[in-house]
Amino acid sequence: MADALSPYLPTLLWLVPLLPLLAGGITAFMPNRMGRPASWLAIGALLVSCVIAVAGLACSLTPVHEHAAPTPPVYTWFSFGDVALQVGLVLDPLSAAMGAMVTFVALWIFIYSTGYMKHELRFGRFFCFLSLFSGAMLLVVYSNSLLLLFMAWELVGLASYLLIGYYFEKPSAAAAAQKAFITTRVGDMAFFLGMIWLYGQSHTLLFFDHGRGLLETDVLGSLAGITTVGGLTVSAAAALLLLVGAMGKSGQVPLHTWLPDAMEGPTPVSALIHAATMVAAGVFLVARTHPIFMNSGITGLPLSATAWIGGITALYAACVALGQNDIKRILAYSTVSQLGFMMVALGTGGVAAAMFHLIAHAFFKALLFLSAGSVIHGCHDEQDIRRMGGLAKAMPKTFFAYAIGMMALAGFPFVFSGFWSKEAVLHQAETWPGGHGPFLLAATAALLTAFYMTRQALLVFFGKPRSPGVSHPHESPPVMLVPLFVLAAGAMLLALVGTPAWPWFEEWLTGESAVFNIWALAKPEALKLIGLSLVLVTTGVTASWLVYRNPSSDSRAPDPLEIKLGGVWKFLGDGMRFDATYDRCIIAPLAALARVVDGIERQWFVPLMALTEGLIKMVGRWTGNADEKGLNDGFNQVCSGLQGSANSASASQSGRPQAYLRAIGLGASVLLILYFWLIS
Amino acid sequence: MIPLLILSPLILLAALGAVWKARPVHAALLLALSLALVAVLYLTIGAEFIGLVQFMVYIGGVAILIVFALLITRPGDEAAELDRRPRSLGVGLACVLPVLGLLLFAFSKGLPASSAVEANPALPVQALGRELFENSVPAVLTVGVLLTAVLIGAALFARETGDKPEPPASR
Amino acid sequence: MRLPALIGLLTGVLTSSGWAAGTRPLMLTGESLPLLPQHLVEFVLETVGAPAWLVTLGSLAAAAGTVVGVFLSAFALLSLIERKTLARIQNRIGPNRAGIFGILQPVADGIKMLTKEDIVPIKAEGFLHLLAPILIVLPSILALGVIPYGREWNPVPLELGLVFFFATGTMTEVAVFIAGWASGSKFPMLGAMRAISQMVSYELPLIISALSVVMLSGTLSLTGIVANQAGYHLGFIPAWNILTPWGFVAGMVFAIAANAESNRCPFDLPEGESEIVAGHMTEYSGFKYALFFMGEYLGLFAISGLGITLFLGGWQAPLPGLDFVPSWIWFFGKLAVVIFVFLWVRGTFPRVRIDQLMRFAWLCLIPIALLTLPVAALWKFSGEGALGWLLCSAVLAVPFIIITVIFNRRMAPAIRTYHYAE
Amino acid sequence: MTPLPLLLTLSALLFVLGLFAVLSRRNAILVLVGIELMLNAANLNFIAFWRYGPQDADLTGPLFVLFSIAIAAAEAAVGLAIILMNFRRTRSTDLNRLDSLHG
Amino acid sequence: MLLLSLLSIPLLGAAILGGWQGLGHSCARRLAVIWALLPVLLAVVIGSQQVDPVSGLLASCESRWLPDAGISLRFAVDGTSWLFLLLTSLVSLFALVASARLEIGGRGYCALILVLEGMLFGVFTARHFIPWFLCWEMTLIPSYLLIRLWGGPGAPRAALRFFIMTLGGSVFMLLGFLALQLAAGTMDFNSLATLAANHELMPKLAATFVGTGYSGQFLLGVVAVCVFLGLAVKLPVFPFHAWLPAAYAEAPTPVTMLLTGLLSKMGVYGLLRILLPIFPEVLPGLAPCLMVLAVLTVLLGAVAALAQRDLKRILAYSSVNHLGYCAMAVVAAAALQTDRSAHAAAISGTILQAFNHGIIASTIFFCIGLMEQRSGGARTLTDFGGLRARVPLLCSLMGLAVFASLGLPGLSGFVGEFLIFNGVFALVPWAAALAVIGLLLTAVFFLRMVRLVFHGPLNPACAQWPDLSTAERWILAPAIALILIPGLWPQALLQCINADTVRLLDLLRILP
Repeated sequence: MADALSPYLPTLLWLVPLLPLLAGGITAFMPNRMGRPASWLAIGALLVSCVIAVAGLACSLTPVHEHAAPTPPVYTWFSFGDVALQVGLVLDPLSAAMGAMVTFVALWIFIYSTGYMKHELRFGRFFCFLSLFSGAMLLVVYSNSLLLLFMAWELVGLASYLLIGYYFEKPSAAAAAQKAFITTRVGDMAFFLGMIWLYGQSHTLLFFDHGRGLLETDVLGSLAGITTVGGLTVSAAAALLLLVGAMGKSGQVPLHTWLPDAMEGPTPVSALIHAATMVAAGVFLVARTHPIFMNSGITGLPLSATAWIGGITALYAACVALGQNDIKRILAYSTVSQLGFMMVALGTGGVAAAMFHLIAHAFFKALLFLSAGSVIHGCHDEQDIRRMGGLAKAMPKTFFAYAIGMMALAGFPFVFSGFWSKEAVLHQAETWPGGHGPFLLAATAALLTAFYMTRQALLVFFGKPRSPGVSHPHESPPVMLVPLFVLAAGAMLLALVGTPAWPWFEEWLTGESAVFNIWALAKPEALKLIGLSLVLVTTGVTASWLVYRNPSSDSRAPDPLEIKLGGVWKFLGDGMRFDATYDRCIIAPLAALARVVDGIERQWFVPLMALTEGLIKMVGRWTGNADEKGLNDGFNQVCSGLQGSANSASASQSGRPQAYLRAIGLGASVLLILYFWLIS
Repeated sequence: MIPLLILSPLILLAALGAVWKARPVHAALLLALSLALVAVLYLTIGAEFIGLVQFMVYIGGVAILIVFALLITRPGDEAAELDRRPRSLGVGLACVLPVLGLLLFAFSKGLPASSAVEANPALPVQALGRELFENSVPAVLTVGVLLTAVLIGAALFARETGDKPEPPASR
Repeated sequence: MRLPALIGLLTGVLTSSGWAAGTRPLMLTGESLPLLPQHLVEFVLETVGAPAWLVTLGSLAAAAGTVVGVFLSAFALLSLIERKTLARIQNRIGPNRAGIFGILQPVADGIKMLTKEDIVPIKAEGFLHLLAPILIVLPSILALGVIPYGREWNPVPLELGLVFFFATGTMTEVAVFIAGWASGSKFPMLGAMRAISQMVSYELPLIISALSVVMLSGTLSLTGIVANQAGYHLGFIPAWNILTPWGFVAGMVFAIAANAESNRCPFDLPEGESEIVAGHMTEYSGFKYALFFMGEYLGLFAISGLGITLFLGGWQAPLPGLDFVPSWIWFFGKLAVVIFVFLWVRGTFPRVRIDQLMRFAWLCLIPIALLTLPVAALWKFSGEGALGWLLCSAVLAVPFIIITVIFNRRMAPAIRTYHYAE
Repeated sequence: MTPLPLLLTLSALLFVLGLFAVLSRRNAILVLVGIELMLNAANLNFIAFWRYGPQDADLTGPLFVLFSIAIAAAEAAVGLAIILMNFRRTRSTDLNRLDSLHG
Repeated sequence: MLLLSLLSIPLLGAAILGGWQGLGHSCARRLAVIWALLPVLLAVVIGSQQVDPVSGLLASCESRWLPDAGISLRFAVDGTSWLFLLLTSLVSLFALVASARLEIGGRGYCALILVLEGMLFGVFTARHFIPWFLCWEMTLIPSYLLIRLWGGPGAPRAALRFFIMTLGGSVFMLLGFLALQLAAGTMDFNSLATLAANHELMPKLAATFVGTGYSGQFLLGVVAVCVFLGLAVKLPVFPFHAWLPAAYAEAPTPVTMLLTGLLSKMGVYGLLRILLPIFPEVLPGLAPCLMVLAVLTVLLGAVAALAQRDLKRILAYSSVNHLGYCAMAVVAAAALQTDRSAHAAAISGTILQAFNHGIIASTIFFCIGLMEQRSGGARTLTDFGGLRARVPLLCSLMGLAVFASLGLPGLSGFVGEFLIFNGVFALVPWAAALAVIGLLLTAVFFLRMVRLVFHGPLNPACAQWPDLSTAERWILAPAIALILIPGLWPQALLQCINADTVRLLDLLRILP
């Protein structure tokens, strides 16, 4: 099929983003009562997209031109003056893998949502937003133009805004949506500047354009040859700006604060957008523009910045996750942490490792969120893990799926994709020539990951129910369980393509063919890292089990760690007080500035105006008086004299129509008589 | 000839009533009667289509309109409603009689020499239609436009002037 | 047992007498059965040796007598059927005292009406007060005369039948006005005003919708219009006007306007008893009152008959093989169906408001009726086939939807708040 | 007496009656009645001349009458609308009170 | 001929409306709406004319008015003018429809709007200073009256302030052009531009005003500043924007639509058509100064909007902010750098931004008008809340316009802003880098507005609101289409102006 399709793929590829966008557009016009058809339409559109995306993946599995940059067709979107601006889509292994993942995961999340959101009033609207999101996300993935990517990027932000604010009646959800949009927009503005900078220097925004594209050797070389502010090359400066954009979208410190708040959205949204796809868009952006990062002059500043930010984020979020009690917020911080892992991989040069971790993470994190959704659904919208407990018996299928996801995330050895992807990331970081900092940060984060995931699993599924609300949980319907199993299968099977024994994924991304070599596992450096991973996981799990194996049966009892850590735990629970700091350092000054400006507007300009007004009015009154007295009175007298003489001439007219008619008739009669008298 | 001789005085009598009656509604009804009788006259002399149209338009349209207008413009008391003998009877007659004389004179002068009892064939409707819509199309169109204009004009004239307080926007 | 024998005897007498041998053979078939009185009168007069004009007059009188007789008995029957049907719709029993199933109710009503005191109010204008009921009945009877009831039963085959029909119809308005005005009272006057404005308004769509038929038939003669609807498409679909796109729309408009013209529910405002007692009939009693009713029902018959003639193929049989049944039976069968539909409508629809009534005529019916004219032309020039259906339906549908949308918006009743109902 | 002079006389008398009404009735609507009578007289002439006039079988007469009837209806509508409007303003249809044109 | 009828039709309509005594309010509004359709049609017809390959004009008309003084009534339409004409006809129609919907004004009101429309047509087509200035000043009177007579409680003061400030600016502009007339002997825009391109303007000025002892450079600079002052007040550029918030807030909503949609565009048009071609010699020197003003306009507009509580004032400041981008782009285009694509981007972006902002802002104002109508006049942020639950359609359409305004890709606001930033960044990087903060703040205050007005729990005061009626839907539908189409297919607008942009670039001698 792939071969048969490949000639049409450049055209068909447009359908992948356009179909969900179209479905979103159509469902936007459907009234609320047509929610079901809207969901079918959205799922159908996405299914077709998924088929095409998978076909595209299949096509790109057999590289036709090895080591050759793709040459996709480009289209002129608009022209200004005599300059044309071009856009296009590209299908290379990067976008093919990402696109297939996005459509596949999104498809199952859509299906899950039909069950999870069943009782919502604005059911159809939900699918409209979801479709809009998927389309925009796919446009991000397949875009061959930084501009198109940016546009889709913003649209993704809009969809995220709408979906976080899905329960807009809740002030917290509305605030979270606004926060998400604005925080990411901070990054977006940097992205925007980076983009126009690149455009101003290279006059193109296409990635691949027959040798003239941004990511191709000529342009890369010329960009790296121009030095600008601070001694950076243009490409380094632009890459840093792009990195800020990616940080905003991918929730990297310090632009991460919106992501935990975004859990105000419905759980499928958290799964799709804030775990699997949108937040990964930042990572994808860096992966996409990686050549610019690589060719940014000798300093290599963008790459090391990426690695360090990733490492710090990974550790920070893992620490904060320890202190959370909301099931979804734990997962949210874990997402931030994992995104940090991907950034570490990117910074240390491993696009393949990053992408592998991205895809694996998409599967198991979506799985985890969906399972969490199932748990929340089953516990009648309870989200606090301290109030749960013992759910393994009541919801065995959910527990099973959750366990797989949790083990994949925590990095249980060998059969879970998370283990191998994390191992690949650690491998990259460890071999990075720039230093061991990111590696150490990431390794610690891995340890903590195992710890907090085990904590969560123990508190939710084991022990006794700790609140009446969750004492009668129910298992979710099949429409919600099937997606769980599919994603669970994915989370495990993906492990097969990324092991050091058969690093197919990596080789494919870099355009080489993989060779199966079981002995690669036995190489010393591989063994070392596998061993290290094993140790980290085991330590984390064991420690957590020791701490949480006998949770208190009272939901209000303090956490065991809280007893041990005290204020630090509280500090962690508050996300290290980032929000409060931002409030104090940015928002409050801004509001004050706005008040000051407004005050100036009102206090300074207004009196000035009033003064001018008064002056002008005075002059006006003076001249007006002169007119009134001097000119008008004389004129009036002349007029009244004229009027008096005209009143006498009009008495003869009675004004009655018939009187006039009679006069006419008499006159006519006289004339007639005269006439006859004359002619006869 | 016989129907003519019967109808003519009736028509005249009805018309005279329409002109003379003091009570407006009576005058209007007598006008209707007079016009209806003219229609019957048309029927008897072979212009059936014209007769029927006359009936439809004058009885169904004009007479009803007049009567309606009379009802709408009824003053409060009965006495004011009556249109008593005009004071200017003499003037009216003075205007009218010369005209009558003139008309009769002109008819008697200008009458064609040969006027038969049954000179021309009865009115063929198909031919009339053909004449109307083939040779006189401009005229028909003009009349159509005129009637449309009249419709709009009459509606505009007759509608309540001044803005009524409109009901609050869609509730 | 007696009736066939009587008919047989008569036939025998007629065929054996001089007429059969003489001028015209009298074939007493099913088709010509209703012509029997007319023929009998002609026969008698000719036998007696009366002058030609007397024969014609007598023949016409007999024909008129037949029609009037038939429809007066139909009127009596209908007054009963209507009450029974309405009762059925409203889950009642209806008249069941006079005769079995109340079959003698019309008779009883008639006796009651005739024997009631005839009251003339002091302020009424005596002559006009008397004239009105007569003028009400007259046009209906005149109109009934020009309708072709059967292949041969065609009382007055006027070439201008349609114009004649409408011309006589206008007389009703004058009659209603006279009735309202001559009563010298408030409610009759109001009722008459309402009735006239309603009739004038609905006359327009009525005539315009009939015009499209005239346009495609090319004749004003009702006989010709019926003849034009002879034949069957595809061998079994009758070529009636109602079965064309424009004809369907025109027919619907015609039906609605006819309903309004005859002041029947849901357009029975002029005599809406909850508002203005009985409209222009308020000050009438006894036989004059009965005449009003008679006029109304005869008018209903007449206008239904016209509708059948224009749109439902007149006396044509609905299926090819059914021609052996006398054509006037088909006509009366259709009449029964149409009348039943009117009854049904009366039984199910609520009465409209006066402003709704007028808006409906001017904003909805008249535009749609006007639309049928160009569409009929389009139908003619697009070959009267599948293409015609497609084009005409499209051309009709778009304005129809627009008109109805606008109309619905204008007509949408304001949301009411029921203060005491909750 | 042939039909033509009879009809012509009839129409002349009708016309004169109408004219009289126009000149002497006070109620504006009754003036309109007069105008209708005059129009009818004219129509009658057309028909008379078409029917009993010289032998040329063209249909100008009836045609003209048709138009005339149409226009008469229009005239009545507009005339009545004007009267109505005036009535709204002055609460009267008396022509003698319509003297706002007086000098 | 076409152009002449376009110019005269609104005035004719105004005359009819003004002269028709006794026309009821609602009838007058309907008549005006129908009448306002004519200019739209005519504008479309003009747009479909063949472009003259030499002059690049779609239509033109000229009559010698005062030949002795060298004053001719020269009007001409090229692609850029046409876009502004289209915007004028559309927004005027929109404002009239809005008036009909919101039941504001009657005969005189509609006539004034039509006069305003006619004068705007004149401004956007005149090619000679005298007719241009006449029209420019004549817009003041109807807008003053509209604000004064139909505005809110503070309207008299706001209208007067608007009048005085604009008039003050115009006086400077008139003085500047009188100086040019004395020196160059012409006030024709094309002749002046040609003189400037041939570097003849400066010596002539110096020769004329030799008595002052100043150099031609300085004199031309003074003239340029005078002209800029006149334009800056209309635009408005900081610090000449003081009239704007009060005028926008106090004017009746349809008039606000006209103010923001059209009157401010006069400034943009003037910057492009007059300032840029006539003063290319002195502008680079003035550019840093003007750029500071433009960037301040952007930033202060956005910051001030943050502190507002009145919806109309928020929108007023957002207009300041958005038009600041236009000013910034024009000033950047005046900077002496020869990056042709950047210049092209800046100029195209300015025009696009002007057009799109006209549509978007008037749409938002219309929505605010609808909300005001429903709330009975209340329009501070706290008067609403949770509207999305009650009036979802109104919220989604207004939300669409708001997102277009904050430059969401796919909607019309984005392309203009992209082009502007593209051009400005290449020419004056620091300005773009600072103005980006403005973009960010735009999102902040708009989203704050969305959150407080649309989201959150439903305010009980709004619990009975009806959603958009069918008529309102049909009014908003074209506006929304005009927001969506240029966003997805900017070429639709750009193809009208590309030739003009190239022409302007050639005139300014900016080589590839």
